[in-house]
Amino acid sequence: RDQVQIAGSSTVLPYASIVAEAFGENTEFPTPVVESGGSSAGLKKFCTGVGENTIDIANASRAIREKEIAACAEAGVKDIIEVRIGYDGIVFASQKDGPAFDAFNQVQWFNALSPKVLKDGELVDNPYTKWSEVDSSLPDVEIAAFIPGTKHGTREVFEEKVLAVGCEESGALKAMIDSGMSEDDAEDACIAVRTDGKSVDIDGDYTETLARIDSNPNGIGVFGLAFYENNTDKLKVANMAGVAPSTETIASGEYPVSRPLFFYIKKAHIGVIPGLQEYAQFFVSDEIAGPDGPLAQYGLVSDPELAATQAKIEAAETIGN
Amino acid sequence: MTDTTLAQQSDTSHASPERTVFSILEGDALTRKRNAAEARFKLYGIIAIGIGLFFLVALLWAILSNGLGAFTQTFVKVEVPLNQQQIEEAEKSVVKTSKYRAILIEAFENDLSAANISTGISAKDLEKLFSSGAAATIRDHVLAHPDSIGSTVGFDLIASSRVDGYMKGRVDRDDLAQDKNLDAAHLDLADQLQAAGILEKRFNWEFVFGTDASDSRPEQAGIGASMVGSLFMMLVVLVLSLPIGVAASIYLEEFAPQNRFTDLIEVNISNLAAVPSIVFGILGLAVFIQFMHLPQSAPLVGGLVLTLMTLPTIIISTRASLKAVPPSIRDAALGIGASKMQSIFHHVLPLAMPGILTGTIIGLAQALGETAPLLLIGMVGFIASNFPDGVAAGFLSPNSAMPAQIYEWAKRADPAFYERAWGGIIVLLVFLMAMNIIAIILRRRFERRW
Amino acid sequence: MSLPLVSAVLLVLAVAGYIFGRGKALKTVGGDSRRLHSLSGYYGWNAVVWTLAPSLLLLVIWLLLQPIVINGSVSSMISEETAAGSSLDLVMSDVVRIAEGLDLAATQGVMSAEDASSIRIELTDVRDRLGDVGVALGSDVTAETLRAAQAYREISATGYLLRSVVVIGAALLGLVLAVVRTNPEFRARNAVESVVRWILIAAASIAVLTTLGIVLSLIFNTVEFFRIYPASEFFFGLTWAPSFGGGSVLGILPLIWATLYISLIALAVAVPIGLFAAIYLSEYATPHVRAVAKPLLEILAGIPTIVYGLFALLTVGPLLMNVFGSGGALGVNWMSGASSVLTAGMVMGIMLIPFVSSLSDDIINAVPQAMRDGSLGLGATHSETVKQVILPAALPGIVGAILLAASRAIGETMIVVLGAGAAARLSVNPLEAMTTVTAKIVSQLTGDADFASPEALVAFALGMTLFVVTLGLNIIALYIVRKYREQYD
Amino acid sequence: MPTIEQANNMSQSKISAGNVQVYYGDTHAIKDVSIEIRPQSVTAFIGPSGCGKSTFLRCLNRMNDTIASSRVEGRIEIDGENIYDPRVDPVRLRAKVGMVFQKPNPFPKSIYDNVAYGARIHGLARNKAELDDIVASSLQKAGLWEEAKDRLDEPGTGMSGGQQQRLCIARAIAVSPEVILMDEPCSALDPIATAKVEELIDELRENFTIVIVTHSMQQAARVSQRTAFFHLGVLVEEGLTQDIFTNPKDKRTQDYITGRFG
Amino acid sequence: MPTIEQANNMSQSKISAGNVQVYYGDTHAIKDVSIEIRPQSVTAFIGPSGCGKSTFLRCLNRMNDTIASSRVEGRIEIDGENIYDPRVDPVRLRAKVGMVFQKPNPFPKSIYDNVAYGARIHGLARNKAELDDIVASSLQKAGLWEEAKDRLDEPGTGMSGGQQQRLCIARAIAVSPEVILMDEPCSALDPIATAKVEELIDELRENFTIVIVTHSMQQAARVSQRTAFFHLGVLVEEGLTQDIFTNPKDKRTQDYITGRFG
Ligand SMILES: Nc1ncnc2c1ncn2[C@@H]1O[C@H](COP(=O)(O)OP(=O)(O)OP(=O)(O)O)[C@@H](O)[C@H]1O
Ligand SMILES: Nc1ncnc2c1ncn2[C@@H]1O[C@H](COP(=O)(O)OP(=O)(O)OP(=O)(O)O)[C@@H](O)[C@H]1O
Ligand SMILES: [Mg+2]
Ligand SMILES: [Mg+2]
Repeated sequence: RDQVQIAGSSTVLPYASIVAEAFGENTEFPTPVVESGGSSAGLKKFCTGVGENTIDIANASRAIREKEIAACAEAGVKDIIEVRIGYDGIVFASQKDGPAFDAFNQVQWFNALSPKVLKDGELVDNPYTKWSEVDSSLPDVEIAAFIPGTKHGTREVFEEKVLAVGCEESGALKAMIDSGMSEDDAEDACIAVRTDGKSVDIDGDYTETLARIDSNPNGIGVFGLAFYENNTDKLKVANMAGVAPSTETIASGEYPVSRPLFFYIKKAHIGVIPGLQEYAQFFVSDEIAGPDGPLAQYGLVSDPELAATQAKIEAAETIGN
Repeated sequence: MTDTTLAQQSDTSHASPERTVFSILEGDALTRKRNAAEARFKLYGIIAIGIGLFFLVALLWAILSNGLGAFTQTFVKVEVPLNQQQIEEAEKSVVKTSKYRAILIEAFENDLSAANISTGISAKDLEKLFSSGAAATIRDHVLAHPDSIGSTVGFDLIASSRVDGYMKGRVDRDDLAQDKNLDAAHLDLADQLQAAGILEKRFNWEFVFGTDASDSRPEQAGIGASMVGSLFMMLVVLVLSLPIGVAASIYLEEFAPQNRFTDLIEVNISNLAAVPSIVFGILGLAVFIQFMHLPQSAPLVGGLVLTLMTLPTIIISTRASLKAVPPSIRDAALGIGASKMQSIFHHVLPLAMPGILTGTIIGLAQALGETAPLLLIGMVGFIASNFPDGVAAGFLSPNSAMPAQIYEWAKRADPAFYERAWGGIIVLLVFLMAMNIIAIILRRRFERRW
Repeated sequence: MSLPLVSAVLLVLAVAGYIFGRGKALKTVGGDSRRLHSLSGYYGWNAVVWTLAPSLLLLVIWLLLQPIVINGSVSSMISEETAAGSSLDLVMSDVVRIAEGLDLAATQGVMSAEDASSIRIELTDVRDRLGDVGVALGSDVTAETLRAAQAYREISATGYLLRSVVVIGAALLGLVLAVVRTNPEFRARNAVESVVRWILIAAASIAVLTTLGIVLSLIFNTVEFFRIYPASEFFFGLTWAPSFGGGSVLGILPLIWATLYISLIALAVAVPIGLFAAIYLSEYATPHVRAVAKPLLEILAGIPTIVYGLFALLTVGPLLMNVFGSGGALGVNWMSGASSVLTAGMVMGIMLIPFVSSLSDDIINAVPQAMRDGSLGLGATHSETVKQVILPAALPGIVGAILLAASRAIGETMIVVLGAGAAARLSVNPLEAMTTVTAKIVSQLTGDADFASPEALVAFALGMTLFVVTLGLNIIALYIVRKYREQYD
Repeated sequence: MPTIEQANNMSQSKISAGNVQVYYGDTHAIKDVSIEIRPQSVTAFIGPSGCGKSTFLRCLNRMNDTIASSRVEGRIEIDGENIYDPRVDPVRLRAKVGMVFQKPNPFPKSIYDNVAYGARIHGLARNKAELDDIVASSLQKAGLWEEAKDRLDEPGTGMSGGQQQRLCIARAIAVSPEVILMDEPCSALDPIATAKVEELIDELRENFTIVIVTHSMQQAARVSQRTAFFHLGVLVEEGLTQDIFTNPKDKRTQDYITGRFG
Repeated sequence: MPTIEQANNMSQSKISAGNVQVYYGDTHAIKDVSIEIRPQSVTAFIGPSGCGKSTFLRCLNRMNDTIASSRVEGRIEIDGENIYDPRVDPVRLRAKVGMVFQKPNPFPKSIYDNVAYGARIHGLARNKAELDDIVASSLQKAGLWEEAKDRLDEPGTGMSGGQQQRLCIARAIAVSPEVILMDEPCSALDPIATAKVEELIDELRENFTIVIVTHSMQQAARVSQRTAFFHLGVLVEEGLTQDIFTNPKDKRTQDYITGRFG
């Protein structure tokens, strides 16, 4: 095998492909192969073992889990280098010419989507059918939210950083605990989503969300920042908690909804698979992953601690060491 | 007997009540009803075909109207002086192409002033007119022709996707209000460039024969490499699934003893047809890659997986057509001392051929358009970045396939990829029809009622 | 000798076998082929079989064993420390790559053959020199791996030589044996046909092996899933609500229900249209219309499903919304979003039309003309003939076609994801969004969940369950066909 | 309801064919045949194999329409109505002019359904009992009742050759057409079964018009009132059966019936 | 090359069947039939329709194997070899024991290919010219040459019923088997064609063993040396043809041949 083989998250795929292409253009090594298929499948492939017929790098839109590390180790993949490449901002956008969805906060989202909300100090079944009922500052249109399906890592971020926060801030969490729920149950209840069709899960990709918003003027969808930036002709984005999403606000941590993106390298393959180390170094070099590099240009929020990551790769520092 | 007896008999016949001599020109109520039913039945058939063709036209129209744009592309002519020193410097940096880009912009600014076009656009923003792959085009030329260093070379460089979209009417000035990739000023420049003949739109062979490009340069993406991937996969599928499918059907239909076990096999095969294609991907990953150590992302593996997936379709249709061959044909052959094998291969199989070919057409169409199993064996993603350099490499080196490529494009953020996805579908359908044409012609030759 | 060369030699031997086998047979009867038991060609083929079968078998075994044997002897040369750094497997692949590089260098003339086998790490930069011939190495070559690579080359060279000798020897032996055994009484046709029969059996067993492979590739993860998730909740649960943080509820019933529901709607669209189209094409249409319309309809089966999905999402869904949605033509509010079971089912039905129409058309066409004549001669109309004589006679094939369509409907994802939505729901309203088992298998497999969690493993359990359910449906279908089958002629 | 014109015709001819030509592709299978077939009588077509008997017979109820390559020219009238008139409904024609084919072609259905088929589509039975009657009497007339009565539910294709032939006869008479065309109805029958069918033909003659193709001169002589002799697609001679057999006008006819042919 | 044992047998019997039983599912179609068939002679099977003639005939070259529901018990030997022995290759058997079926079943191929097929698969012709010879002579013997010689490339299925029957006869004799089983070979033939086929049978008898099923007593009397009379699956009587016809031992035989049956 001549080329580096990579698999994993489809969120990381665009960045990986940009790097792979540039890597192929700028070095003697052949262009790496970047498969998509999701973080789960990528890591699973990654953890089948070491050897030529296994992949070298797994892309993931979340950090690897303890259980996965254990499974990896069991299959002989013991030394894994974790590389954080930057952040993915998650934005809320609606049809460009649609209703004026300009600013949201977590409480509004929670109240719009949760099956149980706090109304007049009591927990009731969600009575809202229009955004204006949730908050008078919002447009007077039917709630039609297109949120990532449960397969997406983005859903987790959405639940944690929007719904859970909204739950707590609206006081619903407290009310639930007060009503006798255990803390765990209450937290689970906080991130539940109503099932009466106001909120639609999207198992496909952002293009599907876009298509759905195209055919539903009142729709509001959850997108990645990069996706939004490429489709500003159709979408307009809303502020969240008073902050407009941009690479700067996300990098600075002002914008609340974002997540880190990673890739994982099999240390055992370094030195055996030609170009593997070079690819990793190339990826995190300032020219590529820095704030002025093509990745940021495309929409990746570059990691402020890029230098540390570069050092880590240089030293081949593995997880747990 | 004589005519007289005949005449007598005709009398008695008139007496008999059931003997109503009816006219064949005018129907009675029942016949009218039956004829109406007949007409309705025929009409249903026409309607059914009409519905099918209507949807075909609707789908094809959608495909063509969305996808034809992918076949044209905007190019910008630039005269680039290849300066030895600049190039040496560029070759030293990590990301060499970014340095070439600077060379390009410098040259382009010169061209602009030569053409008397003045813009207020900064050098950095001027870059956005070009595909980010433009610099690589220059570098590739330099690497391929080192002797051209020192001279000035004219390049036809691909314009960026938004400029291209503007030329095709996909992008207008309003759309760019929020866009960070391009401004309205760029579009003004593009208009001027077009007037000056520096920028032009023409047929995009690169799309048909090129390779995939990363998310940031839709304008450079082509379906060629994945077409080659599909071609090699289909070769595997055709070469394996047709003979194996027909052989299996012959065994099951003609030789296998009729017992519980063969019933089990029969049910098994129709059940395989219902197995979701992604499960075949799971199987392929486990068996071909993890167990047999075949390479990842290879068309060979893809072909094998698709073969397994296509087999049930071919087997089911072949068995159905074998069943439909009248037994008297088999008897006739056996009766003059043909072996069972001979009677089947010489007589039954030719008669079953139309059905077999139909199964093949449908099975291959399905295999050609399938993405899900490819996802698991690593043929979906950013893969087809190079053409295989030989037949063996065609089977073994990583490649994508057309449906996977289309699926990938359809997911990508830049709307220019959406157009490419539809364009890819057009290519896929043309490929499909080219593939089927032989089978269709063959099938017509074998079709005959006896 | 390289593999292609050996294959070429085998091929030549096979051709020779054919010529000699046939020639010998003809010679023994003085050229009077009538005195042979079988056609002379069968003697030739018999020799071919004898030449190829054992030698190819040997070759395959050799191909499988040689790497193992060589790896075994070479890997003993690699010290503990080197192996401990990564894994033996990886070191070995490095060794193989170096060996291949040396081979390449030797054939390209960059290195002399002696150089390649005696070159020392101390004297040259091997990585560089191999890089020159286009073999990229991940790291610098150590003395140890270089020695191992050279040993590898030596052993494989002997191995290849031996392999050629053995394989070609076997082929020759088989050839000679076959030719010697050739005599007029020898039942060459039976011999060849029994080989063909074995080939047929092998082909049929591939289908069985595939099933076995599917079951095996699903079973471990399924079992794993049931270890961490209660089976009763999976099989009888009425809710499907996976969640990342754990605490997922994974009841399959809503998925199974929607799968059957969507497939039924799809068949309700595809079967009548397809069947009527088939009848029209085979019974009424002129040959010209048929020659054009049939392949055209077949294009429907070749349009990628993503197009159908978008068609459902962007065209059919909104259309249905305009009829059944709030403010729609009917003034009812039965539909809350463009995605629904009906949307997906209808679009899927369109896709399946050719599955029913083309195959049924072939089968109907194969019904002998005498059947039609018999019925028409009794004064039946064409449609009566079709309904009462031809369709029953063609039933097994038509059921096969419908089963194929149904199978396709069950296995379809893209149309479901885009047309029917992603929410699992138990409802009888066809205007509600639901999702199918297959769609969920794909989404759980390609998701971002922890691969050892029930949310990811459930895909395998879903696959397994679907497999069993469709097996049941197929058994029922088989039973029905058996019951109503009518054999003509 | 027979019109006066039809009633007139009836005493003259049921079927009247004029200058009929039939082509199979380029082959000219029937050459300029004109014939009048009398009602309530049996007409036998005889002639060497391949002379066009079946072809001409199939023209009479337009069964030739089903052979793509065949083309019929000329005039064929039944009860004074041109059957190739575009207004004619071949279905009605065939209900009126039934046919027994040369090769027995039972449907892949039960014996009962084979016979009941025609009666069902023409709505001849008001209820199950009537249908049973029709089936039973048809099978009886065709001499198959004894062999078939215990196996009415078994497939008709699982019968012996002669049984299949009688089944096809039963099937044809079950719809009680006005004209019955029989293409060698007794070729696979033993003498006794043949005698039964001949009896049946004689019985049917009282009400129906029958055309029968046969190779057996004896049979032609036994059952037919008129005989037509075909040769190489040409109708050589037609007349009263006894005249044809005792006093043929044409040399070819004479040669044929005396077995001196060819 | 006949061995001494075979030569011995030849004078006795070519085919010897003992206690043969045939079942179709539950139907007992052939009941305990034992018969010896002499070489170089013609044996005729007669009997009413449905009595089991075809069934028994099909046992003799194991064509019954192809009917799933049928089951054969008992012993059938050809040249002293049990044909139901598992070691027997039915293909060789059928090449040796050819068959003409009751319903003509030409292949949907050209006339030439229909006849040439058997010769091809048995390697009877060394070259095209020989094959042409075989085809021509077979068609001539079957009396089809005149009609077929100009249309050898046309499909065999586009022939008249009688032509198809002769085509099937030609196809069977083209293989030159040792035994020929003919199931009503003349049923669709006119007298002249019948005479030709009978002549052929007489000619073939010199070298081959022939079994023929017929419904025509006259034919049986004309061509056969021995006759077997079947009734309801039972072999009622077997003997020299003239004995059977002039002096039948069994009442049933007598009734049948005098036409008083049933
Ligand atoms: N395939 C079959 N399945 C079931 N029964 C059958 C089958 N073939 C024949 N029979 C029955 O077996 C009996 C003997 O049939 P066979 O064909 O041997 O008669 P036959 O003597 O040849 O009559 P014919 O002169 O009419 O051809 C008949 O009752 C027939 O119905
Ligand atoms: N479908 C066909 N296509 C082409 N030629 C045909 C077709 N059917 C019959 N023929 C030819 O037409 C001529 C007359 O055939 P037809 O079947 O009418 O003969 P027939 O008198 O019925 O003979 P037989 O007594 O043998 O049944 C024959 O030469 C025959 O080969
Ligand atoms: Mg005829
Ligand atoms: Mg019979």
